[in-house]
Amino acid sequence: MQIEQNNIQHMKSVLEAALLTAGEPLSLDDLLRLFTDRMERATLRMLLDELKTDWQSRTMELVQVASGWRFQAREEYALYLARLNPERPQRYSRAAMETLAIIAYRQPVTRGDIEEIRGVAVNPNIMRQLQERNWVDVVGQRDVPGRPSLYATTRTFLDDLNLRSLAELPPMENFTRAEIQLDL
Amino acid sequence: MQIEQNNIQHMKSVLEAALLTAGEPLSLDDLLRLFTDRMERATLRMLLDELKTDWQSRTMELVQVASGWRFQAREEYALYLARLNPERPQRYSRAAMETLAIIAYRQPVTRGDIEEIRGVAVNPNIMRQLQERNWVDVVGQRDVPGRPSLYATTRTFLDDLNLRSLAELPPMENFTRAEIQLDL
Amino acid sequence: MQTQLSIDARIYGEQLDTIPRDLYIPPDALEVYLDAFEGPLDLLLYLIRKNNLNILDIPMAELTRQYMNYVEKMRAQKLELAADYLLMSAMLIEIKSRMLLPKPADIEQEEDPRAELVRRLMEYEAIKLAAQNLDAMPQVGQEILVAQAYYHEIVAVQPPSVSLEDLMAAWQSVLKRASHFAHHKVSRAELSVREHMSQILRQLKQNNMMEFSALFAIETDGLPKLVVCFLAILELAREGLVKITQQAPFSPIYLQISHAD
Repeated sequence: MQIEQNNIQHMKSVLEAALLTAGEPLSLDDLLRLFTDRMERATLRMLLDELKTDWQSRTMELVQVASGWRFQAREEYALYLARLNPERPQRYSRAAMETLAIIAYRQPVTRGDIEEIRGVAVNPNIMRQLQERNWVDVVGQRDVPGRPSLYATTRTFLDDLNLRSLAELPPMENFTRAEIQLDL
Repeated sequence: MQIEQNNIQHMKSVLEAALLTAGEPLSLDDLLRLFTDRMERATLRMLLDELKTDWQSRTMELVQVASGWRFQAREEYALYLARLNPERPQRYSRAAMETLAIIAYRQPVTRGDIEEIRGVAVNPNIMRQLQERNWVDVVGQRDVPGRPSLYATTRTFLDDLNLRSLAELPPMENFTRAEIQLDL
Repeated sequence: MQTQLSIDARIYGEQLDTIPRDLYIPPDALEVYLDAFEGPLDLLLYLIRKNNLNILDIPMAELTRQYMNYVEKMRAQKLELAADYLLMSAMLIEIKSRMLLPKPADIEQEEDPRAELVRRLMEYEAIKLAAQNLDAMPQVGQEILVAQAYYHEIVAVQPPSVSLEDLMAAWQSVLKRASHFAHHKVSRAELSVREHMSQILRQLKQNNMMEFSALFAIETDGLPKLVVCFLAILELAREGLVKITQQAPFSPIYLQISHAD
């Protein structure tokens, strides 16, 4: 019994060491590779849950995002940590964010679809920017003349926004509609 | 007093969050920037020492390197973490493969034999590589001036290639007799 | 709800941070405002919001007048940027004129000419809000910092894998090359003989001197293997790798590795 307990503690430590050093989410498959002995996925999940609880009131939190698990600093430290890198990468332009929103909420879409919704031509730099960040990629071609590329968001996009799936995106609001309701 | 204690704990947490997420060592100057209130370097050092003690028997250790402070996984976890990034298997060079083939088919052979057959000098690294893998070893010396070592393949070599004996190696006659005049 | 526009612009050294209340735009500032809008739909939404127009019952004449007024000023200033805006002008004028046509009595349920425009405006506004929401979310590298402590990287050494085909190919290329050296002899001894040569050498290395009969496992090895073993000893002797000695006839035969002395 004592041995079993030690063993669990040791496995948790191995997981902690891996997740604190990874710098990116680790999938269950990644984590299983840490142990040469066969481990059930259920056991691994249990260990991760325990580890999450162990860190409950500490500086990091263990979170699950689209491509796996990672430790990240609790939000309350963000303000301090921002002081270390005053020159952070700038946030995207409105045009880029609108393009991204269309791809995220209406995927898969072509450039034509994006232009139709925004009413202006798509700046190729924006598409390049989003693809270089690995937030957006081409998932196929629409079967129409010219076979335009279909764009979709990636797992990295979900990871970087702290999401496990697209379903966790904030729901689309329609201010206009809401407002109109009041008039009736 | 209570407040002071809380304050110290909080500053340590900020340091911990910064050091765990930095990805590179942070200098004392970096760390001082975390706090808008003036902080003495002596205070900072004291906090770092305390933080180091807090982590004493945990997965990471806080160490000071040339460019500053960093958390690093304790040595005992290195072996586990290595499993996350298995190197892609390398390939033997053509020279190494030919050397191995000569030793397998013509054993026991000296380096001189190998050089004569290949027409070029044997790179000592290749012999070391094959011996370190325990695929080749020295089985004797030839009774000529210089007493050169005689090399042969080992049991491990057969095991690793899933052979019971050398006789199970593909016979060279199958594909060479026609094209090569063997000088018997 | 007033549309939020973020502008970083200076005119005559003065920071501009709001859109002017009316539609009069100083000519020098036009470019700035042009940049502030993401296109004709954005501009139309701004006009609708600013004038508190009901999007489901847009007064086309008024909206078109205000829009054209704006676009005319843009045209005077920066023609090439106005293409998307001009297309919208044409659409607005078309809708307006369709609304002016008397409705034929026999067609009752004709769709409102504004429907498509309204649909597009609503879709665009929804996306615009979604973009703002996305932008407000914490992002990795901004508000989210992922743990990435240092670790001593051990590369798990994985030796190259070698298949029989690899080995065969290497041997084949050796033989091909060897055939170019006319003086070289590649003899074709049986592989199992060569293997036994190695094995016998290994044994002799360990034991220094062995009795001839000790090299044969007469009980366990079959005849073919015994023959191979014998051939290996002969070949070892021929190549001068072992020395075979016998003190007197019928006395034990001994093998030892050849020594120079």
